[in-house]
Amino acid sequence: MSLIENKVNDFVVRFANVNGTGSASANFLFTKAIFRMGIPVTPKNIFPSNIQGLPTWYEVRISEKGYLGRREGIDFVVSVNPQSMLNDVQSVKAGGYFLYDSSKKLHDQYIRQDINYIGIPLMLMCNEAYTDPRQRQLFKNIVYVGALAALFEIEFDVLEELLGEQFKGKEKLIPANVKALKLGADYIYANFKYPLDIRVERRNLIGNSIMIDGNSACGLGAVYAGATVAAWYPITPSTSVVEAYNAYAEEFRVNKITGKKNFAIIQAEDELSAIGMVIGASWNGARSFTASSGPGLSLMNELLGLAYFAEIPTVLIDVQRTGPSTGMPTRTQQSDILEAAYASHGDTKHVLLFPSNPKECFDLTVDAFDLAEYLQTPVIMLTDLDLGMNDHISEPFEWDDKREYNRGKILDAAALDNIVKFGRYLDVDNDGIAYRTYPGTHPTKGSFFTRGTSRDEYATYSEDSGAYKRNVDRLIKKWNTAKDIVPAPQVYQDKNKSEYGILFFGTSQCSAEEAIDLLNQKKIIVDAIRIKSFPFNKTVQDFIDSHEKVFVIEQNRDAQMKSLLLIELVANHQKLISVLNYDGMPITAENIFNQITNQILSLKSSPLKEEANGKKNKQNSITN
Amino acid sequence: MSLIENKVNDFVVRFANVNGTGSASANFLFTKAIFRMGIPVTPKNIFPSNIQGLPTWYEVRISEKGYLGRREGIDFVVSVNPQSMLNDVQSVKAGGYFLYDSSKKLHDQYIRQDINYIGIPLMLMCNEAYTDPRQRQLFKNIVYVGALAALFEIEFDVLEELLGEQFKGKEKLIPANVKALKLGADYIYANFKYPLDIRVERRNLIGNSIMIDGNSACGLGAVYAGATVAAWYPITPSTSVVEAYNAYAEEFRVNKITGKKNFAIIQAEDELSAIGMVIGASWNGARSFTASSGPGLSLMNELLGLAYFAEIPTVLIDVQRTGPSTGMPTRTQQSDILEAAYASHGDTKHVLLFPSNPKECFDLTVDAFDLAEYLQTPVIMLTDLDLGMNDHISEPFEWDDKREYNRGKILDAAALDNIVKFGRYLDVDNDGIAYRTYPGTHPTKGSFFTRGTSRDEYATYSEDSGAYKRNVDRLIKKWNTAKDIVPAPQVYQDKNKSEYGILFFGTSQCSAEEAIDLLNQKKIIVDAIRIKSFPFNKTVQDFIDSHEKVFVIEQNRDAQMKSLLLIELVANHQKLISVLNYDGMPITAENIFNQITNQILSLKSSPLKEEANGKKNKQNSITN
Amino acid sequence: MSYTRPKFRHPELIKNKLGYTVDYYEGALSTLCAGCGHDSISAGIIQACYELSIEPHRLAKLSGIGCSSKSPAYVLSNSHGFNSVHGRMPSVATGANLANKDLIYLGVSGDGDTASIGMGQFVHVIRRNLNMLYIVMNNGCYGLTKGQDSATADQGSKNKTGNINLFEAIDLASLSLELGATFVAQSFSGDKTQLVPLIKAGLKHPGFAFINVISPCVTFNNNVGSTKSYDFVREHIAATSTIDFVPEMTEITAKYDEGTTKKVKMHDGSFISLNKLSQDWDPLDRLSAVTAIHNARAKNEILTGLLYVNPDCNDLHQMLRTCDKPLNTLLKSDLCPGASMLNEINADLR
Amino acid sequence: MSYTRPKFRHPELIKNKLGYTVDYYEGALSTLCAGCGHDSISAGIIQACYELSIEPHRLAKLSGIGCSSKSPAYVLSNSHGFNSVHGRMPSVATGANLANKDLIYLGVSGDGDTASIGMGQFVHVIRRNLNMLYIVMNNGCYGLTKGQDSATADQGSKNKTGNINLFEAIDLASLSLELGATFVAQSFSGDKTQLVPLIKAGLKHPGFAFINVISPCVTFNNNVGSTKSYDFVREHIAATSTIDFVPEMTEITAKYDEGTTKKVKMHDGSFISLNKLSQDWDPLDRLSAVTAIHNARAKNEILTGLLYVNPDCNDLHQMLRTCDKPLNTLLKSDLCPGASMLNEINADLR
Ligand SMILES: Cc1ncc(C[n+]2csc(CCOP(=O)(O)OP(=O)(O)O)c2C)c(N)n1
Ligand SMILES: Cc1ncc(C[n+]2csc(CCOP(=O)(O)OP(=O)(O)O)c2C)c(N)n1
Ligand code: SF4
Ligand code: SF4
Ligand SMILES: [Mg+2]
Ligand SMILES: [Mg+2]
Repeated sequence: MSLIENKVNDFVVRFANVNGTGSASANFLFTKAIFRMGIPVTPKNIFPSNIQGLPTWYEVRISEKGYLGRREGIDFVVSVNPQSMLNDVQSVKAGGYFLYDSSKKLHDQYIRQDINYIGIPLMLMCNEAYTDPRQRQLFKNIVYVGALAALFEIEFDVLEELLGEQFKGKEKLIPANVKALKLGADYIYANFKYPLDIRVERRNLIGNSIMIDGNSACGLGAVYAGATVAAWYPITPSTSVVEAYNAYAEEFRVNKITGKKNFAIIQAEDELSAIGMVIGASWNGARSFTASSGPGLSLMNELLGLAYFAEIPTVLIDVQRTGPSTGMPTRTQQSDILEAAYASHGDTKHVLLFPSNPKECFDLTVDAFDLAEYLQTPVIMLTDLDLGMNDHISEPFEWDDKREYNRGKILDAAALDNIVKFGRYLDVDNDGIAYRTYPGTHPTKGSFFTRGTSRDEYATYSEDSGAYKRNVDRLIKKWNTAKDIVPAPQVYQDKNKSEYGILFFGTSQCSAEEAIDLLNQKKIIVDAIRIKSFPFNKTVQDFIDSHEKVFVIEQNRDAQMKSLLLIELVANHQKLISVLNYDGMPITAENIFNQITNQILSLKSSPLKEEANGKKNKQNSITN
Repeated sequence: MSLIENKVNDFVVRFANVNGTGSASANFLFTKAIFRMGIPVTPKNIFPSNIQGLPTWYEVRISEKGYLGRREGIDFVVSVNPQSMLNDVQSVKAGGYFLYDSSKKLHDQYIRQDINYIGIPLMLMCNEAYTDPRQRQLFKNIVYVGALAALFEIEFDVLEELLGEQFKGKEKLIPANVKALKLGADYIYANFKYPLDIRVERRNLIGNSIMIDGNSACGLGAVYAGATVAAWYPITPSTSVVEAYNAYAEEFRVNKITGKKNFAIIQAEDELSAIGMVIGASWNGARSFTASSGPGLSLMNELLGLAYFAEIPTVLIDVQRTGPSTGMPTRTQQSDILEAAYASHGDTKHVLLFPSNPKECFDLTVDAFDLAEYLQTPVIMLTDLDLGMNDHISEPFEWDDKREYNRGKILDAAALDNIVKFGRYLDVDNDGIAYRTYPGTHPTKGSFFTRGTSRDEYATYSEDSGAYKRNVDRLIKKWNTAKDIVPAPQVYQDKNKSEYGILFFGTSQCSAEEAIDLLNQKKIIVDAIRIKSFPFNKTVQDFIDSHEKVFVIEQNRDAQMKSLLLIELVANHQKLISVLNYDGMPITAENIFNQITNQILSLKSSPLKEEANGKKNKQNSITN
Repeated sequence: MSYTRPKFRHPELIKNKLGYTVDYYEGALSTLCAGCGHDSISAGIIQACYELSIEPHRLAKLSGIGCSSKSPAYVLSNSHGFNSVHGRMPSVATGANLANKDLIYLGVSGDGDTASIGMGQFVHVIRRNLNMLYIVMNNGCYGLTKGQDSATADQGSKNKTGNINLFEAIDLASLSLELGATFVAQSFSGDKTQLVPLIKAGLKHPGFAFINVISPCVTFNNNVGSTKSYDFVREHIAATSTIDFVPEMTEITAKYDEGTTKKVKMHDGSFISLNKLSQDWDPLDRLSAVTAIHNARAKNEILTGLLYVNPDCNDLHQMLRTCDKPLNTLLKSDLCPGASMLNEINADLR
Repeated sequence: MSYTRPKFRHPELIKNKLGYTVDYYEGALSTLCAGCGHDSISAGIIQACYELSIEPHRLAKLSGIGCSSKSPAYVLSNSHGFNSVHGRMPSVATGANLANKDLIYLGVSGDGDTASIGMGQFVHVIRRNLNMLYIVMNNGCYGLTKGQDSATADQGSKNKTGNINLFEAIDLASLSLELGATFVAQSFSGDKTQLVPLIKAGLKHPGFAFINVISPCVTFNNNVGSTKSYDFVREHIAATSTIDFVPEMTEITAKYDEGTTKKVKMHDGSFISLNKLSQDWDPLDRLSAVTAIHNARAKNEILTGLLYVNPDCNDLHQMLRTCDKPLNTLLKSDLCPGASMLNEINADLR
């Protein structure tokens, strides 16, 4: 009775679990097996702000075409959470499948005529097979993976190989797991038609890609970048950044003989303290960073202003979540952009970086340190929960051993000896960036007083209007210097092909790229640009100038990136049309496609009213 | 040898004093006397971030035409500070006057050929006339006021009257003061030609105006608004807001018999705590407020986001100073606009108010409470050091006894009894504003859980995407409701007269109005609008739409108000041209005039390149 | 020993003075982990409010952020609640209390919420002697962010991930004593017998009442090696005395015999009765309480019970001399000086 | 009594071990009010650094915001300084120290900067036993914002505007003891004889050294009725002992006779010598110090001197086991695992 066709390597499975019941590793096993079979796959964790007992979902999209954004429309639900079962049943597409624990009979309310039911007595099977209650609970998860393997034709060898890797050193745990897999598969073989129409087939589409979450990539990047001081305060979804840094540093930075560490991590008492420590360490010549999320960013405002004005390199990784306030702390959003860009009172502007995938998390983390030290200013990396906490397929990490750390303009003792008078805020090179010294460098030269108050070129306290103005004008010169230094955007075409452009950044990448294909299928051609940094390179202005309409895709309510474009570039509401998603779930290609086609339709339907229409669109984007 | 002509009631006097030597009251005596003579006058304090011993200036502008902004070009310097004397001599206009203490001979370096010197042996005179060292010090200041009275023809009766008022209750101090005045005057009579060409003449130009600083007006406004809980943390230049509130409340709100108080003031341990207390008190049904400046605003970011999302009325008076960071804490600026408008992470927007004078400080403070309670959201009043800490001539305060406090949509016990199910976040009236209840209202109805996390219409915790989106969309609806409720801008003309408009707000008012006259004199006609609030009323859009070019005058580097206009209205860089001043000194009419005429010239000189020019202008505004 | 226990076991049978059974004091269903100490404390709060016949709507519940800070939602659904932001409950409670002195204020916090990010506000709310009961559900870790050590974790204590804490613990009870708290108690989530009367006494205390409750986190910090696990705490607990809270106008029964019992009279006529006091320690003397804690710590013991109380203190409203009516009930007529006064003010400014 | 005085009186004549005279240790001209206690403390810092023969550029000066926090600019102009933001010096100092364990860290703060806005960071820098000397210039008020009471103002103390402080003071010395500070001293800006050796000992202490210095604000809090005025402090001061700091390798002279003298040996071989100890108090025992402060407070006395020291403590670097080289000197070769390792990592992620 399936209504779904041609579903080889192209479907979505959703696991409905209970928080804290150990389903995560079973679900990852499922995903990783598909990855190993050379098939593009994306998992997304949808979990509550809670530790145990509440519903949690794990959504896996398998896509032959390599579409790695979220997709609506669930083909297959694995339901092991009675609490959410009613919703879970509803979430299955017509013609899709619903796998449930048939140890108890399914209540009528869960019965839909338009979907297929696959009942497996998970509980009974496990009770029979295992005696330890914890095992009974845990292996239910492995049993359903076994069942899925049978249904989707996941290669058993691959699953076994993965278990072997997982339990390296604890090999005696392997047989029980394999047994559970087999239990599940055998039940399918015995009771159901298999494989299903939706199933997987080995491919070679992964190349040398890796699978990792963005936060781990940031942590690893910080190790490679030579960061030695990390100060942080736990907050979802950023916590695993410093945890990963810690794990990698423990691996690579501990003297095997003495046990001494080439790094220091402090769990601060709060985010004000964390950023203060970063500023202190950076001032003193160590590469230092912190990671946080929205509430932490808000608390850092004052100290970010200090770092801006006192010109201290400061690296902050903000893993965004759904705001405002505590909002939905376990959901994703791109809504700290405006705050990050202009954090703190007074006239301030900060360098931002927008990674889209784990490889970029790694690369831009390394770049963040170079930029912060070269520009002597805060650099805020804006990633998000989706990127940070979900596993993603990514190009492998790369490192050029010839790459040196760019520590910026620093005068050592020898250099100081060659200078008549050191001026900490003298714009010697006419790029807005002055030379700094580390404390302790020279007995009589190069010492100066760092402060958040105005001063002259020689770091002498001053309330003189002229000195103040020269200083803040130099900061703008530095800002302009930054425009040519920050990572350039990715432009998708050598030459424009359309009057329409789309502009996106961060975790909208996958869905935006898929949407471009969907649009193409409807004969709508669009050019595309992906922004990686702020301030904007000239390329961004060129892209806007060379298109009639630019759709700006972002995952927030208030069109924050568009706001930055409006402020910092020459653009306007008529030209920039927002495509927004802000309900906490990652944006989908279909959503982008629909919004863009609707906009284009409405533009086309009243070509003479374009100007007025532009205004109307803008009003929409403001009022939505 | 005077080069200055026609200077009756039109000149600037600058007093150069030492911080902490008691010059303030003498200088104020001088200003107030001119005010009493019916002549428009503005004083500005230019003081260091220090308590004692550093240079401080007091600049008084006297203007028959009622121009009450700062003016460059000092006609007369009273120099009693050796430390700054070299600068002070330089600051006199050619043809101007330099009054100094001639107890010691003036060193050659202070001699200019193009100015007039008035040496008075202040120290010697006081040493002779008084024995107490403190008196010798203090009366020097009164002696120079006496001398100025003779030179400028300030009415002696007025000075004596003012002394009488000042020493009400301590009348025996009066004769010594009068004596000092006379000493100064007599010395002039005996040794110099008097009066000078620059002098005052009684007028009747003040009407029933009052003279007061903006912070006191805010404090008084809070008393009239019925605020009962003030929580604050000291910071220049906001400190005197709560001090004034305290003084007025002690006067009007203390039970004469019991000594008990109808108000509570807490000096909090920091700004996070201060705003937290305001939120707690407002949640519990008291009108409550805090006052702070930039660094405090930065620290309040997280809690402002809570207030926005949890929908708690929150009144914050931000008396802006020169940023970023500690910046120049005793200088003025309008540079917290962007931060205030979008304070906190996530999608947030806050209501802002921009008073221009003490009367508006009073009125808008009262309005702030009505707005905050009606809209259930933070309202941030953005005043600045210039307005807050300087005395200004202002329309008198007004209060309509029929005015009721608008406490917003609140359900009391009776109302709750009539409701089937109370939904704290139900948009009953379709204006985005839901009904709230105070704690303790009803035994079984109306209680709810306030939180910064997402929830449904019945205040039940929810991580449902739909519930989240409905909620934040309602907040935007509320935002749109606010647009019609917030104070409307002042539009200066019934009908447009020009293709040019100028737009300004806050303490740029006086200089902007004067600049309009200067432009008129050059036959440049401009229309004008003064913004009083954010979100912008429709009027602002209309003003922009109906002009070719709009000059946006602001006192910050980054064109922050223009940024808000670009984001929230339909406008663009070609149309909005920034006129900026950000060196910490109040903007002058001449500065505005020059910037505007230069811009107009450059527009006119290349009419064909207007578009390109617009771009260039915009680049300027970005890079300046 | 406590007279609360029987009631607690069959709460639904008996109505309190207001005619409510204990379930009337319940809140939403807890979403905490099964076995979490915090839930036991919530049960203690419910029980105490029931026994004191508090009208739920006359009590306001406030908290910060954390598993512990969620728990106000799980008690007293007829009370207004405010789950604010991390570490800032004290300031929000202070504002609330200033607005309406007539409600009862219950603040719930965690050790992360109080001893780390909230330390400044904690110190200052104590200093202001705000009339509230402040309960820390102290599990030595950050439950909600998955088990990192908190500042109350003991030096050398091991958490679930095997991490050994390097730093000395902040002892919240002795810290609050040092800061002049006027009511300081310590207890254990597993000891409802002791906890319920402490909560009752704390709610009745006319100033700042602090109860530090050791509350094991079963998920992240209940392992061997943790000094905040159920087992460790049970082994190392040392009760100062058994405590009863006797409401106002309750007849004094024979069992409070003098000598082994200390009675602390509260301002409303109720009293706290403490049995089996240790020799060298007087709960009315701050220094003796400080010394007792220090000595217990040296012996690796966790001292529980009512450690210190000053029943005759002035709360913030008394210090500020605010009027008798709650500030939030004052009307324009009480507050606004009116037009003619404004004209006088204008006149003075000319 | 102190051997420092003669040197202090004619500092310009004598060169220290490095060959510098005392003026080499001076900073910019002070802009504080004439007579401000803070300037005397600055003079004490200059003197102590001079006497210890510290190389100025090997010392980093850090502060928050306030009159007190300005004063690092007025000492040691060859040292790097960092005037950060209000209340956050401890975190900035922590970061700085982590980056380079080889410098000496001097933090200067005010009572507002520390006991109000900075309380959280103060508590936690103590807990981490950061190797630094932390001086609070304590005037009981906010000098720079014109004299509001601070949290260290005593209850009932009157400031210049006549305001009577309502709240109990936070006693920073006893608070830091409670929090486990490993070196706690208290002094008076007017007593350079005592202050200079305390600063020297604090600079040499291998962990967190705290000195609370009462430092009258002549402009706003030196009036009759203030308990932080010069007169009041002089009258109520009670010195625990006279103190000398004897640098490493200095020959021990006869005057340190046993019995009335306690010698505390520091890790580098230098020692602190304390004369005339009070009977019931041992500066090596925390509880005894706590009790001594409590008792003095009860007698309305301000106890000065070295109150407590634990010379054998582990500082933050020791607890964290950081490497011997300062972290800021490590090179890419020390830090970067390199390309081939990255390939292995990639392989593990497939
Ligand atoms: C400003 C801010 N920083 C960090 C967090 C993340 N966070 C949520 S709860 C928590 C700690 C909770 O620990 P505790 O107060 O001990 O409560 P528990 O969960 O252990 O009961 C943290 C760090 C946050 N919500 N806000
Ligand atoms: C965030 C912030 N809030 C407030 C201020 C204003 N402020 C400057 S100094 C100061 C208090 C200083 O008091 P204290 O630390 O005791 O130093 P003192 O001037 O008394 O030496 C305050 C509140 C500020 N600079 N930053
Ligand atoms: S994680 Fe720990 S503190 Fe949080 S609910 Fe679970 S057991 Fe309780
Ligand atoms: S105001 Fe007080 S603390 Fe500040 S410099 Fe003057 S005397 Fe010192
Ligand atoms: Mg905890
Ligand atoms: Mg102070």
